[in-house]
Amino acid sequence: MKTNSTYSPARLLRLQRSLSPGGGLNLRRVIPFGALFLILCLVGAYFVFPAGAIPVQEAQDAANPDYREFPVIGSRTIVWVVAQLHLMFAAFVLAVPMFALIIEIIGYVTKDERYDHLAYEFVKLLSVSFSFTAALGAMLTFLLLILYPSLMQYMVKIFSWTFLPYVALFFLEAIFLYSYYYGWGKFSPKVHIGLGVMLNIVGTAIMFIADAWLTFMNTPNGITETGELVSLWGAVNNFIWMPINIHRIIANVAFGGSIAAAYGAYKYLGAKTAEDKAHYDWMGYVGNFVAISAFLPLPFAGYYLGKEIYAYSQSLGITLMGGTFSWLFIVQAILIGNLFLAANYYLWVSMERIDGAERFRKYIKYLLGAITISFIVWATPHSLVASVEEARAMGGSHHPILGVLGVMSAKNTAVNVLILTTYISFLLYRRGNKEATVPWAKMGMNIQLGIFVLVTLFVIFLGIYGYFVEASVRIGLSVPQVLSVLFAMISITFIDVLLFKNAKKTGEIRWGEIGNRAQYALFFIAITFAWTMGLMGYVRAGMRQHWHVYGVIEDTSVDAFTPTIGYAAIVVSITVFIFFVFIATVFWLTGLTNKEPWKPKEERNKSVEAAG
Amino acid sequence: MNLLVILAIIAAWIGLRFLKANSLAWAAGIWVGLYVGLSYGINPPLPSSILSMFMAIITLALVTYLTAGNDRMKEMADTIVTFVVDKRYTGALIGVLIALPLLVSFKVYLNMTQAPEPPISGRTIHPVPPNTITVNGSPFNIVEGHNPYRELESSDPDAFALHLENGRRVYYQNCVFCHGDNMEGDGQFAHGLDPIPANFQDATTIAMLQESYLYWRVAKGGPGLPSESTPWLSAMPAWENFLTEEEMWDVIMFLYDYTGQRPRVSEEVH
Amino acid sequence: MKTLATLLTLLYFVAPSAAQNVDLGTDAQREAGRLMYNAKCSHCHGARGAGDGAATAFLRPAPRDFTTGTFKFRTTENGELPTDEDIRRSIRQGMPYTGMPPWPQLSEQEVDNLMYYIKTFSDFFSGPFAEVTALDMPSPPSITDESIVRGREVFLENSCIDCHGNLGRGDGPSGPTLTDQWDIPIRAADLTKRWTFRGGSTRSDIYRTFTTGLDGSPMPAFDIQPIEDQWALVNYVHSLSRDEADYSTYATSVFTTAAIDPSAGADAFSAAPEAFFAMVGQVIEPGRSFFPGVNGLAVRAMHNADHIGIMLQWNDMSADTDGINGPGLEVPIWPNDTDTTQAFSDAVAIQFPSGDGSGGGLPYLLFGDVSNSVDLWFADLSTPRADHYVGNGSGNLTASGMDYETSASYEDGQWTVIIKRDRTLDGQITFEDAAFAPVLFSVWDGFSRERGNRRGLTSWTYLYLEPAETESPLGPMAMYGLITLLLGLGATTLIRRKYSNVSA
Amino acid sequence: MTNVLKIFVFVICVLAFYAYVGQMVPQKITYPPTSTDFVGDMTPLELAAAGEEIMSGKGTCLTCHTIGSPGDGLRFPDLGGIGGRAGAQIAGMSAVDYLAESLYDPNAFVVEGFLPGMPAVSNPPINLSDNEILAVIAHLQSLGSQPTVTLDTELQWQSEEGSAPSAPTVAPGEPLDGPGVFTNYACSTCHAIDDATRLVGPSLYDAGSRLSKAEIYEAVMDPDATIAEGYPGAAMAAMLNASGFYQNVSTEELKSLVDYLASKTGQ
Repeated sequence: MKTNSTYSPARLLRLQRSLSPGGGLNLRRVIPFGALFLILCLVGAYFVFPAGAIPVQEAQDAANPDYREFPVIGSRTIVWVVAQLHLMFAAFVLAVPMFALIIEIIGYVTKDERYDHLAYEFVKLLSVSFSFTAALGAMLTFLLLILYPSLMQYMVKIFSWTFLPYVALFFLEAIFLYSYYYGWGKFSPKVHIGLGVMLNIVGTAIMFIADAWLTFMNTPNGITETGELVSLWGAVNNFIWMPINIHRIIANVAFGGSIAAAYGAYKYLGAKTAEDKAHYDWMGYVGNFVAISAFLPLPFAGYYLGKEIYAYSQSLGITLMGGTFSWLFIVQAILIGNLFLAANYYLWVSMERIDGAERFRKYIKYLLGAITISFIVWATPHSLVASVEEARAMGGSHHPILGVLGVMSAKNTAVNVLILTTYISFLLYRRGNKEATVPWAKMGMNIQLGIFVLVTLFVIFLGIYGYFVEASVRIGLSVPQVLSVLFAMISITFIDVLLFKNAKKTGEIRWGEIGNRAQYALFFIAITFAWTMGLMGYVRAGMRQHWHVYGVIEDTSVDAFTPTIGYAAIVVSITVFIFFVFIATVFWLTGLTNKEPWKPKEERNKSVEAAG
Repeated sequence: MNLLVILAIIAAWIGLRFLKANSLAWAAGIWVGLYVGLSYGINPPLPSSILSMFMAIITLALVTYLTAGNDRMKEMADTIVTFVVDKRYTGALIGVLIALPLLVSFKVYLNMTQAPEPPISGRTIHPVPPNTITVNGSPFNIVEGHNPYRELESSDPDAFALHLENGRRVYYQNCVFCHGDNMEGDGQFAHGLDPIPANFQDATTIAMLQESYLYWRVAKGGPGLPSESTPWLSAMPAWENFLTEEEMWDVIMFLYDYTGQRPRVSEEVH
Repeated sequence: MKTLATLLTLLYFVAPSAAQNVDLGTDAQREAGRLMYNAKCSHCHGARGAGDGAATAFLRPAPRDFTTGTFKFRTTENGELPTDEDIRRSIRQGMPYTGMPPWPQLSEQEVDNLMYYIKTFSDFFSGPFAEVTALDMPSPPSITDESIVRGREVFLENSCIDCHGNLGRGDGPSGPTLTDQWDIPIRAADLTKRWTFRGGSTRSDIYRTFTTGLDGSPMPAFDIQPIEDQWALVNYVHSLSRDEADYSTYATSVFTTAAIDPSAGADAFSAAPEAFFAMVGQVIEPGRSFFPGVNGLAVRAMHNADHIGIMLQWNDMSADTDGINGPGLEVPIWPNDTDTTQAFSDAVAIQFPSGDGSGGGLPYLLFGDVSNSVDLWFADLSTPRADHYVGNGSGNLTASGMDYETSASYEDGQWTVIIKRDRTLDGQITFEDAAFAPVLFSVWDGFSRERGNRRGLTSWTYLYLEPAETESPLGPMAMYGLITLLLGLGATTLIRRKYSNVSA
Repeated sequence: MTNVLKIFVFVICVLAFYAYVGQMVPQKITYPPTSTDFVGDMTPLELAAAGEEIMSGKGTCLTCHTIGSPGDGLRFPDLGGIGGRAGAQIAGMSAVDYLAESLYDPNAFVVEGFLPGMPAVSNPPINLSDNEILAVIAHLQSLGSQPTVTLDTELQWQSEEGSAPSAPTVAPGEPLDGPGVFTNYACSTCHAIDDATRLVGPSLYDAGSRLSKAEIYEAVMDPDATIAEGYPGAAMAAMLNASGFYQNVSTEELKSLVDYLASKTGQ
């Protein structure tokens, strides 16, 4: 397939944006802000590439250098930071409509007005945050065009035909978004929900297209050895395209939920009235519920992704898990362990405001024990850092006990136990103020307990059994582990729903009476999510090592080396910090809608006096 | 496992139970108990880097526990406040205020006077192989290549047995000095090598690798390692200088056969 | 020395015929033993038990030939067959510092099966002399200073020094000539390294060894009377070495204000701690050394403001100062090394990375590599100096013509070599205070015909230079203590102010 | 406002903690594999190391030559110890010159007992640059003696500008005919086409009578599927790869080539 020489810089723009570790972007506020930036980009791109001369033959034109240098921090770092920021906003604006819609539907089904208000409140966050997304996207585009011209030319050569549907979807997205947002309460609920569904479908499709571009860079496909395009569908449907799509949808929801929960926490801490407190307490809870629910299946999606990377190339797989980046996954384990711990912590503190939940308090220490042990197992590295003396005492850099904990069997088991434990915390929270009234209540609970115990034992058994079978079998064992955990969660939930159908309420949930520390736990979860995303962005881009497009376009710039984890950690921390400054601005702007209308000073004084 | 230490810790915990200690005391007791247990209860001892990581996680968990419940939180706060404010405990408070700085000073003293540590080599045990290598002049693709004799295992067991027997000879004439008679990395020269030779009985060595990976390691040895695996330290010879390709494959098959492991096979491509 | 054959002839008339109590195991046991033997033992001891397996040429001492019925480690009379328990013990414990490993992972039954199968290799086990009784092995009395002093006398009275040397370093005058029953050269044990004793390192093991002798080797059984003298000898031998090898991870050089003078000898280094490094054969590149002559090296080092001196000591049964040696000499592949016309001298080398070592990694341990060279301080002990070589790999050694101030002496089976250098030298490593300099040692034993790539060597290890003055910990201690105190006081004040109403 | 401040401090603390965790693990920068950059001050030894890579890689030398294991039935001389012998092969010619001639003009002197047929490595398809050839010479010297050449060594065969001859160019648009493809991709370096001479590869003057079109096609596209007895494997695929044949040849050109070869029936 020959390159279409009449490419439009607008396509390039989106292409570049997709190359960030983010991808799924939703320019929702196209009309007021985004359109302006788009136009700027179009104009800018024409100036950056005079003559628009991107026929592929002339890609190596001497007038276009392969790289340009960004001052002080270097090209890579600036693109890295901007791309990461862009990704975080994109993830947020993609995810919020998803759970807003779900909440809206819940509201519609249960006829509970509260849910509808909450959904609208979430959607309000969108309006500002995606103009940030657009701004960052434009910035990223400019940077990539300026700093990595020849790489961008290659990407255009491969993906030119994916730009048309992208543009089309983009307009649809804008239309659905604004009709969904501005049309709140102005359509019949069914029509409005339909708009929401369409909004999500279009948003997801946009992300899928964008994902194709960036996954292609990791696992190029559908091209000849010299990089000529053979099959566009092959290039799109490369090895990790679908895994990344799935992983991103889920992770976006988790991330969006955690940010929304942080918003609730922020408002809660500032709330003056009991009513406000109750509302924002509830909002934080719902956001966190969404985040953690989406978070639970995430390790499975990650496993699928890792498997496909191995399938594509053993070298990439080993680079990722065993070589250069193996320590990164220890850091990741610490982050995710923290997430589990904080999520459970939030639930436990929340239970304090449920009358009747005291009876479950005694279980906390066992849950905590299980979490701690799993956390420790998961964070135990395979290659230990040990001094010569210690290594000699161990008989090498391999510890007989830690070595057992350092391999995949143990880690898989730990993750599954973590998931189960968190699920149990949820369950306890859920039945905090309820007492089952069905006649088979006792038996039902025993069955639940039985399933839980059996599955836990089964998961642990498989983990141990994994040490006694050959590796190919061991890899397969993770599947029954995952399935049994899923089975436990589904079946126990099913029984639970029946059990508590007409449950007797033993007490109220005293919304708004939660300790402030729970709100900080929500912040902690949001920060940790954002940081984990940043770290994973680093590894996803970093595993290509000295390639722009793995095995096809080599990175010959000064930044071809892979920086240390320590350096990445600092960049990620700074990026996340900037993100939170931005998101704080978003919170503040969103909060303006509830502000009293401006009045001249005298009037305000008067009203104060009147009140006094 | 050092049973005595563990028993002592459990005894101390039972003691706490009998004393009806409050949750703050429990947390301290558990922290100290786990610290002692992890430091002295496990043989061989854990590396200090791991120990501090474990203790950090445990600390986090204990803080979580203490603050998760309102009444526990209050109990903790009350205990601390009472201790600090109540006149009855003034003496003890002064003691603690003096003891803590002394402990810190002592720790500083220990840190500054301990024997110097030679540089640690954080070597990668299983580095990424190159895609292709040239063994004695013939190229071999590690990604797609496979053991040309493995198929004999099913197609011609007798020929396979001969290969194994040849592998045994090769092993005991070349490899046994470091990797040991029982392939546990404890040959007669192992004590003088750093890093120590690989233990093939361990489930995390050859069992999780493909035969082509082993072929790379055998053919190219220490000098063929990438820099993150400290090729200058490894005493693994580049066996292509001594052995034929067939001998190298044979000895690889013998390793798997003797240890009862199976090589990892490449996974299905979707 | 009595051999089994002569003994058998003698015993033929006195021994009771066809022992009934000999346990040869069942067919099933022997069959199980055979399978186990073929899987785990035959590559060294040979398929027919004749000590002629595939690996035999690479092992010294050579693997036991089971067909002759001669066993070293027994609790029975000299020349007799071992008891079942002796065979079990040898399998179970192995022989340290030889190719025979311990087999702790085998079950009792498996060891028994092996023992029964091993017995089938020799007719003696089913013959008239198969029934043996273990000698009484008394448990050792406590060690006293007197017994050690007496032990030294017993040691001299029984001519132990003929083979084991004056201080037990295996350097007796007849040491180099010793061969075993099959004319394979064999060495007297180095009694200063108890951890290398083939038969075990406990006092009971030593007692057993000299009371029953090591059949097939030149070590006879000694019948020393009274029994107190037996234990005196055991205690003396025991006192010659520490319990364990205690290999070091690095050597420490201590600061001195005195001048470094190699000719002053070992005494000048007594203030420096000894680092003891394991030395193993170079089995990586062609010219492989499967039985290095030296298995351990003691290192001490001292430095002043300008110079550093490194002292190396190792035990060697003979000082080989005739002949030549060099790090780049050609070595034929074992066992083709048959030309013995050229004699080789003892030699030692200290290897440091060239330059400042900023290349990100060390040079390759075997004399460096093409891109990272090493500096070799090579002392051929037939000459009184140490030469500087630049190594770019085993095949690429270049003598620069420079040499280092050196002294070498040999006394009572121990070489002492001291080499001195300026702490700063252009193009070579700079020895800085409180820094770890990577270092690797090689020793060539001329008697074992080691040269070039055939040698004993250590791994890369480190030399640490203690700074002249160590920073006093008092300042930081006071500072951190004070900060903690202030923090504590601050917290106390805050809490007290906030909750003062509680104190009632 | 204090709340905002508290949250701000909290965020900073958590981020600092994670940044700290990132510093606690082993830090390693992974550099891209060093490509053989020829810098002026490379020592002969460094040059030799680079040469070793070239010989097994781009130079495809080891598809035909062995190093240190003669008698494997390969068609070209074993190169073990060549550095020691090189100076004595032709009277009056230094070792460096002899090696250089063997690389630039290999058939000027052919070792007794071997057939001519080695391609000049400075030309397509192998196409080594002058510097790369110097590196190869350095490595060959190191086999048996000390390398002496550096990048400053001048050889009479070196091209004026010191640049490598350009790679085969395919005229855009115009597909080549069969003989054109044969010439353009330098097939004649290894295969005779007009007579039965055995070069590196078998003569093709009777290809049409020995092989069907399908077999010829396979022999071109997958040379190692069937290797004529007595010829080295892997060489052709490597060379065709190096010359860009597989990347550039069009279906049409391939068809003409097969037709052309099939027309060669030995008469």
